[in-house]
Amino acid sequence: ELVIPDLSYRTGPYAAGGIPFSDGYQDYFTLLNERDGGIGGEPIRLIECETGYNTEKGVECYESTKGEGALVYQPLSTGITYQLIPKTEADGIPLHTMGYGRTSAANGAVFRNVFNYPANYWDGASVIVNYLLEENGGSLEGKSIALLYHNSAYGKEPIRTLEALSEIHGYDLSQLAVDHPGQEQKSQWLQIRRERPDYVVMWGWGVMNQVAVQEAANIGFPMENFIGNWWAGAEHDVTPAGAAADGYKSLNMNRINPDLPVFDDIREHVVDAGMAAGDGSNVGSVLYTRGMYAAMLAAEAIETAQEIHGVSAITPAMMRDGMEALEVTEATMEEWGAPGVGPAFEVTCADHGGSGMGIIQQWDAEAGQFVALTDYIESDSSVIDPLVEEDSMAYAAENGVEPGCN
Amino acid sequence: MKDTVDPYVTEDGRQIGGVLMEMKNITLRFGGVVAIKDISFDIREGEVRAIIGPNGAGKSSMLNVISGFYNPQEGEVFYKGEKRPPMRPYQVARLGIARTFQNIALFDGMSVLDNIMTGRLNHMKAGMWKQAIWKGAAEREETENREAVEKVIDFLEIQAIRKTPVGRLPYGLKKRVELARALSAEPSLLLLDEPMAGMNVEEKEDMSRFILDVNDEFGTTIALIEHDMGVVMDLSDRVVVMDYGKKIGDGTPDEVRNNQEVIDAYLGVSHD
Amino acid sequence: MLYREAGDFKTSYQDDSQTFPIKFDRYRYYAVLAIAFGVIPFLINDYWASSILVPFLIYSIAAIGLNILTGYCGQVSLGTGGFMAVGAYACYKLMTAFPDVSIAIHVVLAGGITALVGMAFGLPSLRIKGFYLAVATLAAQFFLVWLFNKVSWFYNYSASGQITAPDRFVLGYQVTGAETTAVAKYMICLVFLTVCAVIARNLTRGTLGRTWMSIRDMDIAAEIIGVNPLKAKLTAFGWSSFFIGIAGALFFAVYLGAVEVGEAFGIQKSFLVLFMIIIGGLGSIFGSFAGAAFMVLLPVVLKVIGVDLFGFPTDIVAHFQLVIVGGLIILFLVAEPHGLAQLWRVAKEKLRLWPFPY
Amino acid sequence: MPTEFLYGVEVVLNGLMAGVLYALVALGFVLIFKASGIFNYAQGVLALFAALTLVGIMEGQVPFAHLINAIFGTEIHHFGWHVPAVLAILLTAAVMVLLAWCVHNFVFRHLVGQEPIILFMATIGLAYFLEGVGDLMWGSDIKTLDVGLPQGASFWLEENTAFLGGEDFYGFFIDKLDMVATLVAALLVIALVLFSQYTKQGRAMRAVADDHQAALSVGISLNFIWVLVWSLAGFVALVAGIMWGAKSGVQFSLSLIALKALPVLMLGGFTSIPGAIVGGLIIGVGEKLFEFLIGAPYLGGATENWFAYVLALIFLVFRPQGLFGEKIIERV
Amino acid sequence: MLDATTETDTVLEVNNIEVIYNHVILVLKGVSLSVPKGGITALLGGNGAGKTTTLKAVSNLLHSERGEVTKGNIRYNGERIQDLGPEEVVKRGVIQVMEGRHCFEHLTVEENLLTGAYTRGDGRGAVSADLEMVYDYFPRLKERRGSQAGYTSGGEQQMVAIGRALMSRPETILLDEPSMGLAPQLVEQIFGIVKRLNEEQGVTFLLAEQNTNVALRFAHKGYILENGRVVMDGPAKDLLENPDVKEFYLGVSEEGRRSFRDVRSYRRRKRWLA
Ligand SMILES: Nc1ncnc2c1ncn2[C@@H]1O[C@H](COP(=O)(O)OP(=O)(O)OP(=O)(O)O)[C@@H](O)[C@H]1O
Ligand SMILES: Nc1ncnc2c1ncn2[C@@H]1O[C@H](COP(=O)(O)OP(=O)(O)OP(=O)(O)O)[C@@H](O)[C@H]1O
Ligand SMILES: [Mg+2]
Ligand SMILES: [Mg+2]
Repeated sequence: ELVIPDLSYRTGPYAAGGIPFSDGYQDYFTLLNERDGGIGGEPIRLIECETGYNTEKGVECYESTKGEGALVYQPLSTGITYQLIPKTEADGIPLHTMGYGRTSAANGAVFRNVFNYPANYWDGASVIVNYLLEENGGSLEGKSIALLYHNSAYGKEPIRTLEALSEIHGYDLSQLAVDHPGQEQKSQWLQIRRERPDYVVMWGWGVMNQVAVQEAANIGFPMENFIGNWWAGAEHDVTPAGAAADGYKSLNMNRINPDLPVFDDIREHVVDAGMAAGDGSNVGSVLYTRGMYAAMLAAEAIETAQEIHGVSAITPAMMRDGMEALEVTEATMEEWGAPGVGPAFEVTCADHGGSGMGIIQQWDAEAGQFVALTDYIESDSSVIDPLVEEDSMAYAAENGVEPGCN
Repeated sequence: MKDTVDPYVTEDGRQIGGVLMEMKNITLRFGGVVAIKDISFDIREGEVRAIIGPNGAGKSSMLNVISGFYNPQEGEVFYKGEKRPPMRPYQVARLGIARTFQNIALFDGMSVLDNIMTGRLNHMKAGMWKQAIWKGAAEREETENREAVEKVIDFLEIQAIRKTPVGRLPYGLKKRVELARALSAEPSLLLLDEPMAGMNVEEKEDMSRFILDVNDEFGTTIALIEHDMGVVMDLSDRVVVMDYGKKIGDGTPDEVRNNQEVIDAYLGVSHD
Repeated sequence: MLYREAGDFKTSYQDDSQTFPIKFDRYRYYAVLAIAFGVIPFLINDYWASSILVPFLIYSIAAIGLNILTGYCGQVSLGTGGFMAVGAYACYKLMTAFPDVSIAIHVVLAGGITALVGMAFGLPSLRIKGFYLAVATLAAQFFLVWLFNKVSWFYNYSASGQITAPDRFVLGYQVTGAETTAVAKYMICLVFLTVCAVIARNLTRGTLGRTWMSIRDMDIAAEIIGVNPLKAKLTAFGWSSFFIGIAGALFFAVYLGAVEVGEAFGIQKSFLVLFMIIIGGLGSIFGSFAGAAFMVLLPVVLKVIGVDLFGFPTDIVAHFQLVIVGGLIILFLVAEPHGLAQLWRVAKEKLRLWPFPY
Repeated sequence: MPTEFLYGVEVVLNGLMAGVLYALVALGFVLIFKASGIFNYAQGVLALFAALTLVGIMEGQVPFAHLINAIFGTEIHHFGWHVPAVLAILLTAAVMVLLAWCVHNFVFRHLVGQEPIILFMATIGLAYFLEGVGDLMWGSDIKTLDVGLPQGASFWLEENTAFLGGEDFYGFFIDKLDMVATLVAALLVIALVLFSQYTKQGRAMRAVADDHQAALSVGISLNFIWVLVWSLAGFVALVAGIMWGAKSGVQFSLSLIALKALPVLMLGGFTSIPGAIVGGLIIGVGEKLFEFLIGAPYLGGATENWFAYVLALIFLVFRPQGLFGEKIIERV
Repeated sequence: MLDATTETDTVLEVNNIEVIYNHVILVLKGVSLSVPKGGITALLGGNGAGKTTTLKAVSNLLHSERGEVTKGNIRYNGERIQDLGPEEVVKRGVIQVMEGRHCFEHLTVEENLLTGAYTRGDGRGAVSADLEMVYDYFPRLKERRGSQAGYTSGGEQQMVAIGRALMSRPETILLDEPSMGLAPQLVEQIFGIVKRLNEEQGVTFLLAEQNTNVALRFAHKGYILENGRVVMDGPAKDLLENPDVKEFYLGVSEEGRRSFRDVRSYRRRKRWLA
């Protein structure tokens, strides 16, 4: 039996994002159970635990499920991640924080049990800048970028990277903080209207995203110059603004394609069988796809672990090994029934961070879906790697971790 | 009044001393309302001084001026021969002036005992840290003061309700607890605002007894507002009569009783 | 007569003013202490420590703190979260600045710093009363959270803005950091709670407590009787914040280990602690415990019943949890507005009279 | 004219509009506080609930669909009809009245005469309860609310003021939705003031606020008055829910707007209906201007949350009952 | 006006009621009263005897104080009223003037009076006529009609409370300690008004009072309550003559009124408490 806890949040201020992700995560495992009888013949047991995006509840969920033999945690909240990093290190259970959490955990030599592939926030920021470079013929000299961010640890993540990059590429960076929850952004948008930056980059979450898109439309900011990060680029972020949101762009770590073959399988084996975690209406949406992608990566890691250790009922420690040896290629994704859903990448002990690539997608209001604009764009590792190194070493020093791979 | 400051002994043998408190030309206004208009009077050590007058005359306001709750716009207050600067009420309390209230102002959430113990606040000196540790200084002090309070409790015959929350007490007992609270401060001047309102004769007699005993045994000076003329006439040494903020009479009960202005404004019929 | 008071005579005022004047209560109190110190440490595991006991102990401290301010002194505060944050950040700064000093001292100092901050924010209480004050304390809540978020000095310029508790030891046992055992966490919180509760009890039964209560019940009368309102309110704010600061420090260092201010010490926390004292009973130390226990246990119990027992989908359970918690709060208030402590008191009163109805 | 100044003016204008939106929420608080001394923390959730219900009705959603499906294994979600906005608003108003009745009869009726803090607590309980019920009933995903209110900048204004600042100035920006909100709020306030000052029910409402017992003793039916004010507050919440919901979609965070209304209340006074508006305007302008002049340039921004409270706090120190609040009668 | 000697209809009947507060505190231990129509009935007794509780039981205001009638019944004009809401009781013509005035502090004097007319449905004209009538009885109120009741003096507040009750055009007024804290002249005046209302408009009064002297002078019938029980009742005249009443409630002994100064020399106990 393979125990997979799902720390979801279907209530509270971020429920709209939590529901599709969790649905996708669960439905894929259910699919594996229903269609393939589990992984490597071993059935999967899902334990859902509601966190409400609340750190303390997250800890409670962790404590109550870890005893069941949980293989990997996907806490889906930066706050909970920070709680769990030391705990999972101590308990030897791997933690997968996909595109969130502690960015410098990409350094597997320090964070042995934490994985944040396929990309992290700093990658994300860099991908956006690279995309803009491309748009502007390779130079951002004299351009101005405003960063609109959620005034929290999460929102502040890209600042360092963007600052470092601004020195290289010569753009002007201005920062606009929005306090939680972010219902009122008049000041910020008046300022944007006044300063007329060429681009607005948004690190938002929850209601902040919807309001920002609405306000951008209100002041007539060109949507195609407004780019959100991957937690600010789901359907529910743009639909409240209606047609005005057309053209809004966002980063993504995986590709949206409603026609992936795996969706047909899910509809057939899971949704129609009445086994879906949600009502099935989310299948194919941005966050559903991401949740499913996360599940695919986990399943793949399980398989890898099973191969390495030669047993089907793996332990968390084996799971860790599987994750560290994970290799995702176009062919693997084909196998999942999700060709091209993510970048191809390899995990190593030194690098838990994946390829660091991302795509830019754009909202098509009429069709009601996000459309990929680009292929996977690389991030600027010359800038990011030193940052990761610096931060992770600081952590290692503070917590007496001896960095190294064995 | 100025010339009669010599101490004297009353008929029933109580010692009346010099002027303890003197109010000079007090005027108090609330916006447009003039609650007290240029009133002067004094209170002598050891006497029972009554303030009477129709409702709204400004009696309670006068007590409030004495206890520092209102600061008069004009006039001066002399206490123990010295001019008293404008003070916060708690500073006034430290001068040894305690009082009861017209609309009972007990601390409803506390027991009778605790209520009375609050009266001894200014006698308790143990610092915060000592209290936090409790054992030692704080405990000793608590016990000492508790003894003092128990004396008052015995004196006012409220032993039985010591631990009851005051909220549940009937009106008359509340008044008594209020008196106990004031007494436990061992004040030199005690201000009573209608201590007997809402009591029947029996209870008024009890209350009178307490007031007289306090006055007698501890030599506490008492200023008293009361509407029951019987009580006022029987208990007080001198009476001030107020009407619409003005003073219309001042003197011994007999003098006041026969003052025509007082009869018209307040008594209605002459009481005997 | 299951519960006896008669025949339990006191011969001195000292005896009379002790915490548990009735023998039966006193024994029960010793029994609870014995179990807490002597039995639970041997039974505890990670789950019980992290999900129930440690939060319960820490919240009890916070609830005692808030109860001093709100329950005893009558000043409703919604700034608890902010003050807990002060405790947490003070502790963090102290821990990192003076790594050689014992964390126990840091926690106490953190409480002291919080007390100062609390007193500063308590100043307006001299003029502002009731709900106006409650809302005004939100200024503290929002300002403090903003401050800790904004000024990177507070989180030692860490990139993430999170603060993480380094490993620290007390008497050779690790009490913070990932490797801390459940027992160590539990014990350090228990010790702090016990001390705090005793101090709180001492303060509230003596002069200071009466001063506070008099301000609560009728501030004007209190002032006329000789209570200096500024001093009374500031001491209440100070002591209350002291306990809350300690709770915040433990919450960060021992319980969570890492926090981000907005998430861990947001306004929800302020409400949660307020909940505890009201459900438990305003102006009652016992009530603080009861309320904390109730609010910590209830969600867990509901979750266990809903998800594990009946197997409902977690979101439905979570929604029902809201409905039930809300409903229970209302039900409780309707049944006994003065909290669990009062319920307990009435029960005792009935027991005392039992089997006679009145 | 210097453009910097014009931007300042623009900020003020927008602050005024934002203030009106805050005031809309604050109004609901005031109504209930005035009539029952209840500090209704649930006002924000009430707005959320109203907006959810409105959307649910408009879209023909089946209430409790998720729950029903989970229990009976069915797959029902929609009735398959769409209700026109006006009708849906009326229906929602009716639901709010029903809710008011329930709230009173199941909760506050049993808490008559309790201390304010207990009542406050009960409203927090109510907030949880309603939040849970709202989620169970309509689901916790984000919903789009479109009752046909205009949105976006008023281009007319923008074009006609553009000449003021020459090259650099686009003209004043004002959101049309905000203008509508202002109008609606003004009407609401006038109606409510007239109601409370000049009608028998209004007078009874104020009497109840002063002294429950005495109100009972003269035969005022507390039940009726309280159901009335809760209904009114529910209606105000519905209006607030529509305005805010149109901006950000209908979702949980809508309930947090209560927090924006609190400093407004403090400033305006808990008991004054005009105070809610004036307080709202002051807070709106104050926080926007502070962010514009000091917050963003010097303090790193996001000062709005606390600034409103600090402003209100400073204000209160000088006027403890708020700008228009009833004077606190202190007598012994 | 009622002649104390003639038998008249009983309008309000209280039969053997028990009242418990907070589920534990038993306050009334079987109180029975019968209040004759058109009369003034005085309810006398010391502090905490249960007078207020009795009145509140009748007007059904106990509920909001966490008190309840657990035994016995209360009938008004033969109808059982203890299960009605307080406003229903008011509609039936029974209104209570509460102890301690209970004015609406933030309302003006006039608004206070107008709230009294809340239950009436007979139009503005009638209400303003009654307002004039109240001002007629209490000219002082007319002077202060515009000021907030919270700032009026105790006597004025008492007048407001009574005036407010009158505005509901009651048949029966339950008056709780109207004389408390009032100047002698005003007490006379208020009792004078009570008498006038009783005589001119036939209003029935049930009057809880400490001031036995005045109460019995104006009342037709009296009940004496001690410790939650009726210990004595009868026509007011008889009570006035009763030596115990004289001794304990009027403060007169054989030699005339005792001086309050003399009380220190003796303490007596009531015979029925022995
Ligand atoms: N805080 C205040 N603000 C405004 N007016 C006040 C205030 N306190 C008292 N007054 C007014 O001052 C006048 C005198 O009031 P005060 O309470 O002193 O009367 P009193 O003589 O004690 O009457 P009573 O016998 O009824 O208690 C009254 O008209 C009252 O309305
Ligand atoms: N809300 C309450 N809760 C508990 N006990 C109460 C409550 N109200 C009154 N009592 C108790 O009931 C008893 C009778 O009170 P009540 O007020 O009826 O007396 P009363 O005769 O009106 O006295 P007074 O002349 O002082 O007004 C008192 O002992 C009082 O302590
Ligand atoms: Mg007075
Ligand atoms: Mg009474």
